[in-house]
Amino acid sequence: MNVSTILIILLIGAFATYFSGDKLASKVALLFSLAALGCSIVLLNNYNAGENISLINAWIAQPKISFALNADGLGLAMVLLSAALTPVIIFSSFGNDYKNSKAFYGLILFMAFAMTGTFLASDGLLYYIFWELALIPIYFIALIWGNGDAEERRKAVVKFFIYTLAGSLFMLTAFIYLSQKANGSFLIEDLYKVQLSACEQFWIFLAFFLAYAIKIPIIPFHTWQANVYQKAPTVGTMLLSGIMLKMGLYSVIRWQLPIAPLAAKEYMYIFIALGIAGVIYGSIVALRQNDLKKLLAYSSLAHVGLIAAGSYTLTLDGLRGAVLQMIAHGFVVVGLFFAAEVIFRRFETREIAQLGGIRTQSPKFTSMFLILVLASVALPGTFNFVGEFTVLYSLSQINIWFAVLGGTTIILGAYYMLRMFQHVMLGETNSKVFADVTLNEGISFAVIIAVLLFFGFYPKPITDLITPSLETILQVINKN
Amino acid sequence: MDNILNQIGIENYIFLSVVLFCIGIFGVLYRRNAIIVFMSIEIMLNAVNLLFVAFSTYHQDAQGQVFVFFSMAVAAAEVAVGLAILVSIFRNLGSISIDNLKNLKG
Amino acid sequence: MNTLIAITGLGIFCLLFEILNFRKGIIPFTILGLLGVLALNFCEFGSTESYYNNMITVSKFSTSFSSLFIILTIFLVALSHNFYENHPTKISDFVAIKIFLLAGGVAMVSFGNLAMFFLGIEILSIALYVLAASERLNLKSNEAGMKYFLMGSFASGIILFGICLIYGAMGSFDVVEISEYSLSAELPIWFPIGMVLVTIGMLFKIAAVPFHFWAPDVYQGSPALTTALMSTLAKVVAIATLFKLISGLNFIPSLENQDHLHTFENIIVFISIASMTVGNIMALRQVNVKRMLAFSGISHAGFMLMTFLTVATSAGVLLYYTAAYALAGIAAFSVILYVCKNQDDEDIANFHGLGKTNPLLAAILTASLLSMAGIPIFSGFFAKLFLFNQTIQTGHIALVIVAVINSIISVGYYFKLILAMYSKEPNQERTGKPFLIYAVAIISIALNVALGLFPSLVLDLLN
Amino acid sequence: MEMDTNLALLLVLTPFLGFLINVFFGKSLGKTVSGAIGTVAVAISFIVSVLLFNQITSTGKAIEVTLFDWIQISNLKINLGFLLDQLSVLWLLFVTGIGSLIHLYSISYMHDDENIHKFFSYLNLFIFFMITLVIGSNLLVLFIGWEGVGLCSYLLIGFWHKNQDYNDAAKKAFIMNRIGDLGLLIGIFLLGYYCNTLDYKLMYESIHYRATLSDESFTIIPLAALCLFIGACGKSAQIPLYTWLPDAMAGPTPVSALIHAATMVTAGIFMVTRLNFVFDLAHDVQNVIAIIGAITSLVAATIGLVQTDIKKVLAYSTVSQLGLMFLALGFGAYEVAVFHVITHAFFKACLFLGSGSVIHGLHGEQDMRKMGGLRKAMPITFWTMMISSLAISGVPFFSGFFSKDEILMTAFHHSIPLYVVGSVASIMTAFYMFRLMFLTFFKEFRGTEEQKHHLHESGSLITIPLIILAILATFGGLISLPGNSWLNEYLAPLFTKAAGEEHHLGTTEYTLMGVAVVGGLLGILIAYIKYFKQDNVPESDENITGVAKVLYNKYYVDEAYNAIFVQPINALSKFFRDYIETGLSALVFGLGKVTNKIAFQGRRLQSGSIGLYLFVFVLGMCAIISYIFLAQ
Repeated sequence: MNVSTILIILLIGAFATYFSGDKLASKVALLFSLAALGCSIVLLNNYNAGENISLINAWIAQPKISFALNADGLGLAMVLLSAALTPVIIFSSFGNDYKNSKAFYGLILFMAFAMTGTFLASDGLLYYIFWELALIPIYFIALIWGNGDAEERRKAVVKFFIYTLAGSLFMLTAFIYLSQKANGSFLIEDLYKVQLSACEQFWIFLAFFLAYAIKIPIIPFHTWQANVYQKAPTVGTMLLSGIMLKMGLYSVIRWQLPIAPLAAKEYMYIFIALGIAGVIYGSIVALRQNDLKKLLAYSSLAHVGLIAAGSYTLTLDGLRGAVLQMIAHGFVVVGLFFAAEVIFRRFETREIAQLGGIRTQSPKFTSMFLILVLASVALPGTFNFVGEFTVLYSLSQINIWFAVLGGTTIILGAYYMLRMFQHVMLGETNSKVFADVTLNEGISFAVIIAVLLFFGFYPKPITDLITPSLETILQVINKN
Repeated sequence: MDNILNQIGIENYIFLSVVLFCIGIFGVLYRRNAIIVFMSIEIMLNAVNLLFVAFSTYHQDAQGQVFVFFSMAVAAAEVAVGLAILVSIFRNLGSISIDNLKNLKG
Repeated sequence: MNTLIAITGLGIFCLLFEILNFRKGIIPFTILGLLGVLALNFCEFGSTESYYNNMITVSKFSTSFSSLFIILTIFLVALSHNFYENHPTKISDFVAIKIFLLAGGVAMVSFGNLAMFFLGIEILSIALYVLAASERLNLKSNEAGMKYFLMGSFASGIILFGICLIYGAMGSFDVVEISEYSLSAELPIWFPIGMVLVTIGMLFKIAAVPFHFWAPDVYQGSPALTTALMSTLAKVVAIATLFKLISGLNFIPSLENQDHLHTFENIIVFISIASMTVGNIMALRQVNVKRMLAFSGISHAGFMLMTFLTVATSAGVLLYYTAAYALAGIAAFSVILYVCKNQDDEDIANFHGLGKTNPLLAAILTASLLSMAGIPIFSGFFAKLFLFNQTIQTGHIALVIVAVINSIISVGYYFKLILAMYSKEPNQERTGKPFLIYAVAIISIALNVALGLFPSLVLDLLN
Repeated sequence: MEMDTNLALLLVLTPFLGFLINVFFGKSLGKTVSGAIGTVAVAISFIVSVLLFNQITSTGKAIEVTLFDWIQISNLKINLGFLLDQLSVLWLLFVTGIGSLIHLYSISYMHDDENIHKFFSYLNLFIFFMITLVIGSNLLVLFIGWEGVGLCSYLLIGFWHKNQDYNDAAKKAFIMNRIGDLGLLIGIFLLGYYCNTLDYKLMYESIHYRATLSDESFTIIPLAALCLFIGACGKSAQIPLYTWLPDAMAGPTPVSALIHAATMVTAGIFMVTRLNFVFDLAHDVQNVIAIIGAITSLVAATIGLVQTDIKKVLAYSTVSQLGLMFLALGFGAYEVAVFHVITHAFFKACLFLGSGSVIHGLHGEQDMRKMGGLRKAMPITFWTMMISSLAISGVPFFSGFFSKDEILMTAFHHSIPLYVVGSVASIMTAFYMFRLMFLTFFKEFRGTEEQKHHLHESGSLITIPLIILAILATFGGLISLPGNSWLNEYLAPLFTKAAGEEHHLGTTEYTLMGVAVVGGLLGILIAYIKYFKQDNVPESDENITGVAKVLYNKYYVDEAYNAIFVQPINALSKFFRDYIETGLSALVFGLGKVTNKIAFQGRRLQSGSIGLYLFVFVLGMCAIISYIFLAQ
């Protein structure tokens, strides 16, 4: 049994869901996503037991493209993230009924398939294919099941698609160029081995950066984000912010840095600065957002900025912190968007101005929402603190001012999050009735919160999982 | 028999046919009456035919002259189709000026 | 050779069927016949022999491309059943013409002598003139036919002149002999000029900038089926022929001897860049789908031209690219045929809400557009990939980057159609599920995806 | 060791357990029960602390407990562990002790609130975090507690969440604390960078090792100290981060007593004391601390002079007392600061609870102008508060006298100006405390008739804690009598330099004491004259004028902060949202628009005229051919 099993399950699941009809679709999708989760956990055990769970088959002879899936700790961690979030996301959507839901859930599973593939692929081209494949489902999910004015949505989504595609096509060019250097092979090992001149590395690095900066997004390439998050159905937003962003960040660590280490070292400061600029900029913009989802979008812009900065430090702490924070952020952001959805289900609006006074109506929901808010402002004891602390620490080792500026996130973050919380939840009882959270909703929240708190106090398992592979990557980076 | 090209150099033939060819091209460019455009195209083809013959004599090789027959036949076929189209246009439009064919554009 | 004969025979049979008043059978019979021919052609694969002292030479190149042509023709014939439902008297003629057109195409890729090459072109072109103008009473169709005819025959004139100059330079029409002479050190200037003239003529046929102006008008004006044929079969034939011409006559080496290779390459680079850019940008603002696809075809011509920078090695890539492109095109056009059956034009508005009324067709059209846009896993992506790979090997990175930017632009208009299908409300109810159209659409897109999953199948044919 | 671990866990987890129980079952358990549970939970930890205290005092060596690795960072390993030594146990004693008293008090005080179970769960959570903060064995565990108590104060200030002003106050408190926390975090980074550890003991060793080397990287230490101090400012409400504390009075009075007077606000002092070995190496920073402390105490006192809200007065007095403590810290007299922390905890808690009792008696009236003559109505409250006021004013032989006196003495030995400032502050303290007493308890009642009608002494659950605290406030000073101080010896192992050797009692000391006493009495006298003899009552807000107005409006600091920080950031945010964001996306869309424009123009070229087409055709042909010829 090797990692391809997960992919197969998800792919079959996607089709099974589509053919199971609108009635069953959601259940079937949930079933398969859980199966994938179980499978990935089993694989994790096998991996820890030292079994070889990766797979490599020749696919195309000339140029040498192989169907190579390699699961090291890092890859597995990300796979687990997406495998764990997918069921939560699907389950969280049980509250709303989507028209033509068979296609909807099918697409979700297909997207999960593509994203998992991206995390596993260890052949440049295979990776690129998965990378692009992930884009198509979310495009349709946002386009067809999205909300808000149709014309606006169309514009936003098309912009998103073309923009991201533009970025990744340059990455493709870079890959082709690299494969020339690696005499025709796209295998990651061969690409790691390639010796490039500083100039070449610079351009390759830039091409990759374009793709990732748009996907992550790092400012000033983030303009697609807020609109798409707002327009997409919440499930789509969760997929985007919870997992898809992480594709970009993961790729930075897996592909960009090791392939162009010289450039990475040369221009480290610039890219760290960009990331931190994102932190501050995102936080400040978030202060004055009236739409709940938009606010969360900008907060996520801030967080990923910090993660990116962490990974560009090229230190073990930086990378480790980045990965931890990726996972933590994945969970917390899904939780927050779900909270927004829960409110939307009851009040039919996300305008912060029209909300408020929910606490008196549903203390349960308030507490859960509050915990998520606190997690996202990285209160110690939550998983996010572990990640954020590690990243900030690594930044402080590069230059204390990075830590200071990046650290403003704990002030500004608290500012906009609490401000949002106050105006959404607190205050005089709202005139509209807020039905208490249903069991399903409660479960989704509970799972997310449990994860956040558990790893907040005991992140060791994940750290132990990812550290070795990060160390190997660092060796590649520092080889010359 | 002695080669006619000994009196008049091959170059002259080439120039002649090139000139003819260009006349044909200019005809196509400047005339608006479809029939005349056809004829200009015919001039072009015939210029080429002339050159074929010249070359075939020059190379002492019959292939060129054979080719001329091909091209003539093809030209005939072409013109036949062309005229057919022209007729139907005339039926629909009542004119054969190619200036009227500007409905498809943009 | 047998292929060619068989095809011609098939055409004649079609005509006979009309006389024998056996219309019903024509389409099935032709399809079966073509399948037979396909089989025959496969048998010839690998054998390299020449007939009628080198009038026709069968090679891997010719057979593989002819198979592609035959497959495309099968699809087109299948589509024509539904297309000519309303005026059955035409079926036999038009099917027959298509078959002859195919014959012309096969002749073009397997010529061993410039005469054959010229005949092939003319057979193809004349057939196309007829098809373009085939809707007698429709002025658009007439205009399309006329435009195509005038410019086409003009181009033929150029080609003929080119051939003539080549003959003058080499004193022979035989490809083998010419290719031998062309390697000799001293060449009269006429040879390159002749070659260039022929090339220009062919560039016209594949609608490369600046010889592309006819394409949008003709595509738009001619009947949809003919447009399908032009944008798939005709284009593929033309590009393949040009490739064979340039590689077959050792044009590149001869230029190298005279060290004018860079001149030629610059021209190719320029034309291919111009074609992509003009094609894509012009396509952005089109509302008529056929016209849009015409421009996209122009841009694809630009992509295909990139193979001419590495003539020696890129035959396989060209085959793959053309196959991917043509299959996607067939799929797309079969949907267009279905949607615009009884519409007076092919405006994008006709596609509104197709995703709701006919999800399958919508999905197929989407897939084919994605393939043209070069999104994985469709073969269009791999086609572009291999193309870029080839081109980067020769160090034309700038060209590749331009190509990349163009693919980004192209997404713009491909997605306009997808948006129309999925995010607009249906403005008409679409009844009936014509079997053949569905079949063609499904099979062609399936082949397209299959090519994507197993590119080696086609790619290695010619390596 | 096993035993210790269990004890420590018991100590930490009982409040947490109480929290969980109250969160999940509180509502069903009913008000009294949930209150009882909360109280018992804390009481248990108090008992445990007493046990631990005995153990420490007997063995004299610290108890270390390590649970498990928490965060791994390459060069420093951070585990979740506890360090129970003299300092932390001392803190535990009064945190849990006062904590349990206040829990007891709250049962009756909050009885009418329907969310009382929430209240107790929050209080328990606070105690849990406070304990974590105190007994953490490394800076990061301290940080957990540090932020945790901040969270609890946020929750409790905004306990009456329907009132957005209270929520604003809560938010303000949290964010201001966060500013400090960033400083603390940076300090942690710097120390981690310097010592490669965050564990107190290891840090101590490595710093002393590195200090001997005295390499240039030593300059990090002062920087780190400064950052840590910023953290302390946030938590302990020092200038410039003090403005949240007065607003924090929005919370229920027991909260003000427990969190915003007795325990949480002393976390800063705890942290500085804990890291004394860092601060000892950074003398400039110590001076800064001293100066900030002095100024804070003075400023706060001046503001306190004119406040009319009874809790606000106490709040500012708290700030000013904290200032005095930092004054002591600045001089490296940690044990003195600790001493004052403890005594202050006693009498300030008592005062707050007393004021709470008053407010309770007046059904939520907090304005002293509407009080008066409560002496007869609520005698216990009066006497306890009187004792505490005497204590805080430094009247001899009450606890406050000793502690404050020691601070001033230390100040005198180090810098006269700061000594003066401190003394002035304490004189003012005496004044406004007795102003409070006179306005509240003497003369006749100034409130409404029906309030007067309901005047009554609070129930025993309220008065008992008051009495206990009053007793403590009286005799608390005994733990560190000048000359032979039990406290100093107890704490001695923590500090590098031997504690308290400066002031063996001499003439100067006695004169200083005298001065302090006179000062205190002077303050009381002025208050007596102004508010008893001439019985003026502060005017209503609108006709306050001149200096008084400035003081009454707290020097307009809040307004200033608002104008300098909050408004600009919001403006910036608006600017970013409205211009930068739209601009950027316009840029991206612009690319598309431009291409579309080109396309639109391009369509003109496709004019449909065959002539043009052929012309371009020929043109292209000629171009190519001529290019070839040129290339020849």
